Amino acid sequence: MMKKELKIKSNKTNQQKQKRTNPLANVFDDFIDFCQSKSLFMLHYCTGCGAIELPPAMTSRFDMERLGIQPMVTPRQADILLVTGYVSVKTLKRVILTYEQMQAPKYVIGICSCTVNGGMYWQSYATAKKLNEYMPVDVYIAGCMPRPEAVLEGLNRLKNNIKNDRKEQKGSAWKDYYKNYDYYLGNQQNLFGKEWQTPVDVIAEAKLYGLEGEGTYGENTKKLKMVQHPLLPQEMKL
Amino acid sequence: MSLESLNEILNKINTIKITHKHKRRIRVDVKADSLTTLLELIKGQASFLHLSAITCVDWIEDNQFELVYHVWSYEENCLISAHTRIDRDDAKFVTVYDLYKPADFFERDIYEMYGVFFIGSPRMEKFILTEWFGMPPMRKDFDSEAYVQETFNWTEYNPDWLQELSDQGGGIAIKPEDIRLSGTLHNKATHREREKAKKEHVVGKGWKS
Amino acid sequence: MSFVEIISELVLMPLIAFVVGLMMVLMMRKISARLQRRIGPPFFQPIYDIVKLYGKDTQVSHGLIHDIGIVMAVGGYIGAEILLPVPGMEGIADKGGIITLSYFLMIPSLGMALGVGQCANPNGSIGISRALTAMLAYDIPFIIVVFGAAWHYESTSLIGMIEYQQANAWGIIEMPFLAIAGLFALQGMLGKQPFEIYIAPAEIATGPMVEMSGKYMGGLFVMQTFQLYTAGVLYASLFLGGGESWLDLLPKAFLVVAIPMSIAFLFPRYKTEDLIRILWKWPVMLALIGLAFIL
Amino acid sequence: MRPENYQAVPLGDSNEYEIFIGPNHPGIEGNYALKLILDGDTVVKGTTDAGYLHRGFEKLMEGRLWIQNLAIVPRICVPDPAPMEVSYSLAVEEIMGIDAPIRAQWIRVLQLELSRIAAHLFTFGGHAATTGMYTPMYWGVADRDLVLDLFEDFTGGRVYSIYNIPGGVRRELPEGFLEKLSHLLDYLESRQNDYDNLLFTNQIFVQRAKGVGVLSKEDALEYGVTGPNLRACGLAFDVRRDDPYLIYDQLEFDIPTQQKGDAWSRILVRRDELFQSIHILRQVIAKLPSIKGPIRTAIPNPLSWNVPAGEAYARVESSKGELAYYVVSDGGDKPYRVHVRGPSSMHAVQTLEFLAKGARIEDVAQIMFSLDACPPEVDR
Repeated sequence: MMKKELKIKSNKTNQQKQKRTNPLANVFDDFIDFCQSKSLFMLHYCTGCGAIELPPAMTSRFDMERLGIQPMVTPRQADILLVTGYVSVKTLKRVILTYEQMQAPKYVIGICSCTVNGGMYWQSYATAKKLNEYMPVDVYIAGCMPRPEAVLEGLNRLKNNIKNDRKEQKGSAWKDYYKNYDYYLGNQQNLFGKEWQTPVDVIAEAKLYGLEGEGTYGENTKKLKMVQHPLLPQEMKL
Repeated sequence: MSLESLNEILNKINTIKITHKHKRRIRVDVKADSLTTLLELIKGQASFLHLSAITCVDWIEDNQFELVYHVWSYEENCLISAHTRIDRDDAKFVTVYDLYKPADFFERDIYEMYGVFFIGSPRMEKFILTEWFGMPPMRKDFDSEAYVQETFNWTEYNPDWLQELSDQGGGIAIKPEDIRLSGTLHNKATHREREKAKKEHVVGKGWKS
Repeated sequence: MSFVEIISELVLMPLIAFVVGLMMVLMMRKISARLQRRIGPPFFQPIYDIVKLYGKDTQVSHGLIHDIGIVMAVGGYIGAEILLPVPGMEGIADKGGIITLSYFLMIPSLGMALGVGQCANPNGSIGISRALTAMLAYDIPFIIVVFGAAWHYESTSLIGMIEYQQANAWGIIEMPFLAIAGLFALQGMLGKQPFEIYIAPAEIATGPMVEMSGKYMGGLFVMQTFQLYTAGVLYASLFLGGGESWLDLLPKAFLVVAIPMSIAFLFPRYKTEDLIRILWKWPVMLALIGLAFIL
Repeated sequence: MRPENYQAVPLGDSNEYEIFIGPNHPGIEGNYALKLILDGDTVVKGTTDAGYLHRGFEKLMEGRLWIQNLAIVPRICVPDPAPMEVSYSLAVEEIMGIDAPIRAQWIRVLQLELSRIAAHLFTFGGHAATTGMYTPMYWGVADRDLVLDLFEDFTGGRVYSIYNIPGGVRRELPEGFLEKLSHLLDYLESRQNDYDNLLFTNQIFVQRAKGVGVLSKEDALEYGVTGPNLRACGLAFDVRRDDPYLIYDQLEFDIPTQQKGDAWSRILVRRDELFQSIHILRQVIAKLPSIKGPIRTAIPNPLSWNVPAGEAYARVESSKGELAYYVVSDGGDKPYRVHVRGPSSMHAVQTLEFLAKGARIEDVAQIMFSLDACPPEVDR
């Protein structure tokens, strides 16, 4: 696996969400944004050490539920993906699968310094260094490991971002995954090999929800088209 | 069982070297072909039931792998470390799975980390590194840092606050990669490699000097 | 009763049920928080959750049956609400009676079974088979209790039962054994520990809910509010004399729901076969003794 | 190429089907996976899939200075990091032929036992949560946090303290620390009744845990099981007593055992151990003020510190079992080889597979948590 000249990610397509003309609809959208910021279901993928500070943040002492955040079990139900610590290459594949199975709007929080740039495992052959090369990350909580207060602070920041979503486009990093899919796919292919594919057809989803951008297609997606085969259900037998 | 009778049992093996490190640690050096006999003996006659660990050490200079079997006896309260050396180029050894079941885990671990094949071990397959296709990473000639440098781009972390700090003369004045490349803080080469450098004889891609 | 009145009641009754159910969900989460020595969610948390889930931008459907399953799950309870008389509103309760109501209460489980079946997730399949087993287990004591109550009040109409209790004594005084058996069945019906076998996150990753996202999950959250309301009001109507006014009924309903909630967070769950053994043994025995007293 | 979890594997004409538990599943401790083949509710075969937490620790250590390695050793087992530091320091000290001063050894015991209490409080909650009871988890983690506060007080770190150093400990205890510790122990003892009522005498929990994951004494010895899991099978073996390190031979403590070897015995052993640790800490509190002296033996400048050639195998009793570091030095400024023998590498792989076979799916999670497996020790 040789390092390729990575295409520098083009500046994010920061189109403002179109203001609706109906004032009631605006109020409605605001209300939904407000509720989304007040209720967050999180999936904590225990990828590393940082996971040990989540139980204190969730349980009696710091009590995350008073902020409207509660743990969920499967990616389908969750809104936030907490990546708690270094991601080894083997884990990263599962993290990406998990991320793609989540339903938008979805947010990613990278906890611990290791998700920022490899942290103290900078030398390690087994861990991926920067999480935001493989998926858009909303908030990083640095520290080794961040204290529960820091985790709550990071979650609060995410909540603020979501509330001001439409005004400042902060909480919508997930759209970037659709709009710049080629970039993320390229990084994934560099690490996992040319045959890499996931069960979720991201390009089809981007088409369906109207989230295509300039960066959705590119060389890497062409490579993907060559190897992609749809996931067929198992044959039914009686 | 007294120490003497234990010594007696150990001395049944030819060409054995026994070192008593302290009361509860005995180091034993044996030839590779008599290692299983030794383990059978101490398990059968001196109740060394617990295989604590199997360690592999890569002595690249001698072109040998050292296998260390740490065996503990619940009755003697004594740990025997049986050392043996095998050839590094043709890294094969006999399994001790039929004597000690935990050997399955350790042998599999050594197989994928060092590439030592254990004949007769039940699961000689990938376990931890299922998604790794390079050379066994724990071998000394695998350079983890070089691999990282050519696979990941992780160094470009220069946030504004750090820049401000270093402009003011504080924070991290020298970038981490400069420290590592210039070797100002510590010498990167191991002692062994320094010895080698003295002889002007550098093997492998190793550290770019 | 005029046609307009009936229509307005049919709309209002589920609506009230939803609002009261939201309060019950909040109460449940607050009780758990208190037992676990923490603060718990803010007041409007249940409504935030539901609005958030319905406001999701993308969702995955696993097919038509998956959609229909959720509609059945919510619809079954909405059907049950309009058969459940509350102060000032009777809906179509005089047409249905308690037998119809108990049939309606089975529809959600069956709907979930259909919907989850299409997801083709093994965890979901295990979960739903457990849910149906649990339904089988708690329905036996439930049916005996319902039968006993109907025999005692000499009516299968909930309106008649409530009138009888308000004229005479409460059901819980006249039929204590049946009332206790009813509490057991209630715990099973709500699926709370120790009878929470089909959610079981550590075992089968929330079973039926495993593939539910966005609006589907929202549907299940709505279903939960109806479920709590139905359980509370039904039990209050059967054994606690219903209510002459909302001020009378609501405390009773909340009290009834609070009992299983307080128990739930102090116990682990049974295994499936233990659950059946327990539910077919003690509540059934109690219910039969209660039945013997009133026959 | 999709990861393995996504390939549908037809299993022929049998009724068996495959189910994955993990790597992201509430019934799995940490980032670890179990591939189960089920027939109905019963597990026909369980295969573990590790490596999700692999960082190549042993390789990393070979590339860092002796002193730098202190920063990464505790990360091998996250819930119980103190034994890692102590074990590594002991191994290096043995190679160097030095001993930590007596006062440092007492302080190390204090740290080890506090860490054990924290780890066990964590385990109770996890074990109870697999059976659907969440309240012990909320209580246990909150009480563990009080222990972490003390850690922060005297080591500076909440979880990873990096407090030990070959030759001693880094800092003297802060003033008034022993009183604080004494208060904490009083509090923990006062909580005993609550935990007993909630968890240890809870009839439904007892019913769930009894007879699950039964490990006979012979099997336990054969599979290399150590620590509380071994003591739950009836063998009173404890590294602290039978292969004493530090000043454990001067302390008085019992080794709690149980006979049945099931999940219930294992959690009971841990409960008793928690109170034994409190007992040990009380002795430390009584004795420590009378022990004066340095807390550190002088070591050379850590940045150019060559440990003489040699090897050592240092064993420590962690909360999971026998933890050992095998350290080899070639006389350089970096270790030549460090091998970590984590207790969970035995529990979480072969023993778990052995116990999962024939178990019911609802018990698999409980078996894993009752073994108190710590996946990073497997992956390293």
